[in-house]
Amino acid sequence: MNGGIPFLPQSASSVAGEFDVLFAALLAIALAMLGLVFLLMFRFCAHYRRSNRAVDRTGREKKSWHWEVGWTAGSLIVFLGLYAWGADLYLREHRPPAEATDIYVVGKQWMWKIEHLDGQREINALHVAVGRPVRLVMASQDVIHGFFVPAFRLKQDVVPGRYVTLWFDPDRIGVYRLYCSQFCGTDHAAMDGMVSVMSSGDFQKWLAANATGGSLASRGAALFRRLGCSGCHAPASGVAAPDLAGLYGRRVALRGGGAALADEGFIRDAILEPAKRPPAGYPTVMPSFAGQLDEEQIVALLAYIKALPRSPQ
Amino acid sequence: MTVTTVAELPHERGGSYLTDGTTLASWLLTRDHKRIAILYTLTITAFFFIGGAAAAVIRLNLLTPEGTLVDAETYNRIFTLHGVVMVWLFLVPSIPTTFGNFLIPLMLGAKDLAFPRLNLLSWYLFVASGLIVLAGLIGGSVDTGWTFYEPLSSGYASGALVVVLLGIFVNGFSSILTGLNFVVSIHRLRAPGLTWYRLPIFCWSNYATAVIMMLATPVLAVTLMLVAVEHLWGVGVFDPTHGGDPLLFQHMFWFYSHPAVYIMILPGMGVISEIVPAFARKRLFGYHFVAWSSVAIAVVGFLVWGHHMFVAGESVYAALVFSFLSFIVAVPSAIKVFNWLATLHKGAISFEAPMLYALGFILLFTIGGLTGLFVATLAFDVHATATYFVVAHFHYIMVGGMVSAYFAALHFWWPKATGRLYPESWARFAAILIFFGFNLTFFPQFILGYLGMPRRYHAYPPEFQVWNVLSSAGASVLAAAYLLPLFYLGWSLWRGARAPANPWGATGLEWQTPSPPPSGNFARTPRISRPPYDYPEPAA
Amino acid sequence: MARPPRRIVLSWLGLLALLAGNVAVAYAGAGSLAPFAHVVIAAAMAAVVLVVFMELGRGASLFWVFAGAGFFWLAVLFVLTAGDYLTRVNFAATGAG
Amino acid sequence: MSDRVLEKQFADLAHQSETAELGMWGFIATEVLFLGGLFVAYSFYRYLHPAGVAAAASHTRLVIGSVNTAVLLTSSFLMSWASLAASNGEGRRAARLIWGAAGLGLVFLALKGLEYAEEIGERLWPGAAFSLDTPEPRVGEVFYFLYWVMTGIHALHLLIGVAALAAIGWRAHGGVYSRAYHSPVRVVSLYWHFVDIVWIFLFALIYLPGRSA
Repeated sequence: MNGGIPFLPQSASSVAGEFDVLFAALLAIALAMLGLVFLLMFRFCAHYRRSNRAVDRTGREKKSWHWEVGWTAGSLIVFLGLYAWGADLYLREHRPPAEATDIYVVGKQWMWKIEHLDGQREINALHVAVGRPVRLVMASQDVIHGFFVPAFRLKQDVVPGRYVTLWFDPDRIGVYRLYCSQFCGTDHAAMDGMVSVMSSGDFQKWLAANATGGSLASRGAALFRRLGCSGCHAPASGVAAPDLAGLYGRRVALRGGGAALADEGFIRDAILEPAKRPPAGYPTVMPSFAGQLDEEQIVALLAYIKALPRSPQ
Repeated sequence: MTVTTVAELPHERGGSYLTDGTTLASWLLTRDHKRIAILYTLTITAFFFIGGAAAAVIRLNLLTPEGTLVDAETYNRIFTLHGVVMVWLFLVPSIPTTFGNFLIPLMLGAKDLAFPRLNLLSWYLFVASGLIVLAGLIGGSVDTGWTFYEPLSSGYASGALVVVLLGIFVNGFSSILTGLNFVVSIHRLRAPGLTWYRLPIFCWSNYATAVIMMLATPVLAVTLMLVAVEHLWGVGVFDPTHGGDPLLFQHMFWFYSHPAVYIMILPGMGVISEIVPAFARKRLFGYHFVAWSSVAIAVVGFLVWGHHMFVAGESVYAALVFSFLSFIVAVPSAIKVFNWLATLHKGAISFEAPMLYALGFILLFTIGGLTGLFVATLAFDVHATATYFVVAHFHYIMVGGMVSAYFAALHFWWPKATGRLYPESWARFAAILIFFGFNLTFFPQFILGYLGMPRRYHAYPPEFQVWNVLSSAGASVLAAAYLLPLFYLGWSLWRGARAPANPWGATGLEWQTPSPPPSGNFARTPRISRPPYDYPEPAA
Repeated sequence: MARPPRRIVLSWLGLLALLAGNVAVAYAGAGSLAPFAHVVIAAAMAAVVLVVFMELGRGASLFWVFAGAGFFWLAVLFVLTAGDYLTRVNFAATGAG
Repeated sequence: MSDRVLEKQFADLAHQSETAELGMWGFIATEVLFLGGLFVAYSFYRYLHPAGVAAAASHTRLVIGSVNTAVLLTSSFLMSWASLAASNGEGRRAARLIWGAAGLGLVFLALKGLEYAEEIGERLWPGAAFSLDTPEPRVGEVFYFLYWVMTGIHALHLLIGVAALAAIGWRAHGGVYSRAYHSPVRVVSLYWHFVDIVWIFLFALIYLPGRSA
């Protein structure tokens, strides 16, 4: 963000470097093909202009088959190579490393709300430590938003009604722009912010300075009691309700047959729409909490349930 | 199909479709495809300048990072107006309803399209849709963008949304009826001897376009209807608070709106395939490949819509499939470009305005197509989608490509349709000005997008200003260049020299009728025994 | 033509029988197969109407192409959209990651 | 007669008739995608919420729905017969059969209206007053959203069809059609049968789910 004319975006994530190589390859291929088209067009137009009567126009290509097959096959091979390259990087962009730290993001008109596991909260700002992979778990309170950090070369639409994730490994200290990339109403252009990639030490200082006295899971625990969830789901309640300890990441047998992975989306559905995928062995007595919780509350509950230790068996 | 025809001067009284009836009613109740084409031309020209005015406001506003000309809400309304008007009231109907209507019966050797009443009805529906859409957009502050993404549109837009959606719904009917008319006419009204492989490419490409119009438009109509009802009832199938999926809207919307891109570009490719052989005095290279590549684009073009959703939350596996298919659909476009170039080889090329536009089309379309490869590449699209990179990419196709082709067609067939010659040097000047103005406007947007500037931003960070100012400067050149033809073509209607039947020495049935053609097109049904583009071979 | 041709009478009776069959399937407790059975029976009924009542069986081959195009493109919309829905698994959990 | 109906762009009446019929097939192809779009929306919503949709669907009126399906099938049968009669030059018989088909269309609409009235009385109209006693009432509301939109659009198609049949029947009665010229009857009957096909699928998807539970 200096004063000069910018040509290239900053690079601050592990994929940005690979991305730039891919871009360079695309650019080289495009320029080569464009150059070919330009060159042939100007050459033919100049040489075979009607006023140039001296040129020999006989012996025109009649059979076009070998030409057609040639440029069709040539284009196809180049295209498929690009496809494979882009797909490979895309797949890796969708497989977060196991050690990634979760950070929750809630988009709403027109701000980004960030919730760290340790309880720190930010608006339109995200602080992360360099070299520590982060996995964002994102939800939207209203319409579709788009979480976009050009310096990371990453973008993900945040769709209401479900969780989406985005992971990155920030590899350069600095402050980078964050945008909303999906048009979301009047102040769409103002829904931007800053991502600060800090050194490990600075980040620890930042965490300490912004501590709120309780973790996200502890806020979820309070909500869990206030909403009366614990009345049935507590191990000692005596009501036939599933024990939530160690639920996250487990496969759950469903009543209609089959099983489902208890990921963020599953837990969300279980809270808001318990009749959709009821677990086997329990009656559907749980009420729906749809319309009673906002996304930040659901995120807190989710963090609480995910943090429940696996019950010793 | 001989090249040289007797240059008949058509100004005997009552001799042409223009002079057969001069009352207003004779125009408004006409069933003559040529008159309907003229009605369409006047209408879409008006819509083009309305959409262009909105673009001017956008570019003026983006001169400064703070976006001081209009406030955010107005800006959003303006770009919604720009998108809706340009897509449905100009680009989709542009070449098919004007040159398609005018030329297809002439090229088929027919007296009219199969359903002339339907053709007129389709124009009335188009005008009605335009008025409804404009009433909703200008009077009703709809600011959803032309894509009407859910749940923003049904849940958060003003009541006029329903008016705009109704307008687009009616517009869809118009488009469907035009498509139906073309498809049936090309199947059933070809003159004796006019086999499929003797059809001009313009007919092939309009046939492919018409198929898309018939089969994609209904899905858009029903999708927008679901949005409208959802808006009215406050609940619906795309509503996430009721278990609905906003991505379902995107699937159904892009099932139309991606093929719609081919509705916009295929007729342009048809125009270029007529003009390049005519000015190179040479048979079109690889006729069969150019013909079938139109059909291939139309069919494969239906299979790629998911590439608009790589970051939208669609399945990773679906993204892999859609990316693959998107690369496949680029192949037939590449085939066309190479065949046009090969047509130039050993031709006898002259550079009148239609040819300048056509050459400009090839270059701009190539840039648009190549950047299409960028955004078809999954990982690249993650960064570039919803930024100005995509804006630049599709403007290269639609403005650089389609609008250039429209102007090429306008100049090429102007003498045929009006019976007048336009002033050549003015036209060449405008063609060159459009080419440079266009590049100055839209090339900086590639850089902006790569830097990360999102689209639909009313204000932007200051580091992007340089490129935005360049783009706006280009837009002012482009605006002036687009206004020029209005004057010199208008002038030619009064003062232009009378046009002979075949001013370019082109092949094609339409050039064998007088300029302008008589109401019934042909006194006797022609018989065709030669392939198209039958330009003489040079003597050894 | 005081009496209708046999083939349209038989088709009509067949359609009513298929209708009864479809209602019977609804009560048969076919579980998760029931929706598919309903659609298959409905498609059979539609085929009878198309081929016999709409005389597609006797019409020009171009009519087949036109009628088929509509259903083919609808299938495209259906299949590719289904390709998204059916594979919306938790992708991160599928790989070695 | 044939001179008056032959348009200038056609070589002869057979050319014109077959072109008109082809046009209707093309129109039907577009209709397949228009109404098919609704089926796509329905299907994927149901895929996401199978139990909720089935529970809501079991509140539709199966008896009226089944009777109405039979009514439309019978009407299609009459129309098919009418089309054959018209092509045989039997204008009066064709007229009676066409009116019979149109009459059954009106019967369908009357029954459908009865059904609608009952459903509005049961507060199955989506919106603030909607009420449905199932485990997933929000899903039920979307089901009824689709129910009203899909059956409403079908009813509108049917109404247009009845009007077209009435007009064609009138002209058949007046002896306009002959062995050589009867394509309007063919064209309208194609449309009528198509509306029947749409209902066959609507019935299977909207009325039948959730019955065995």
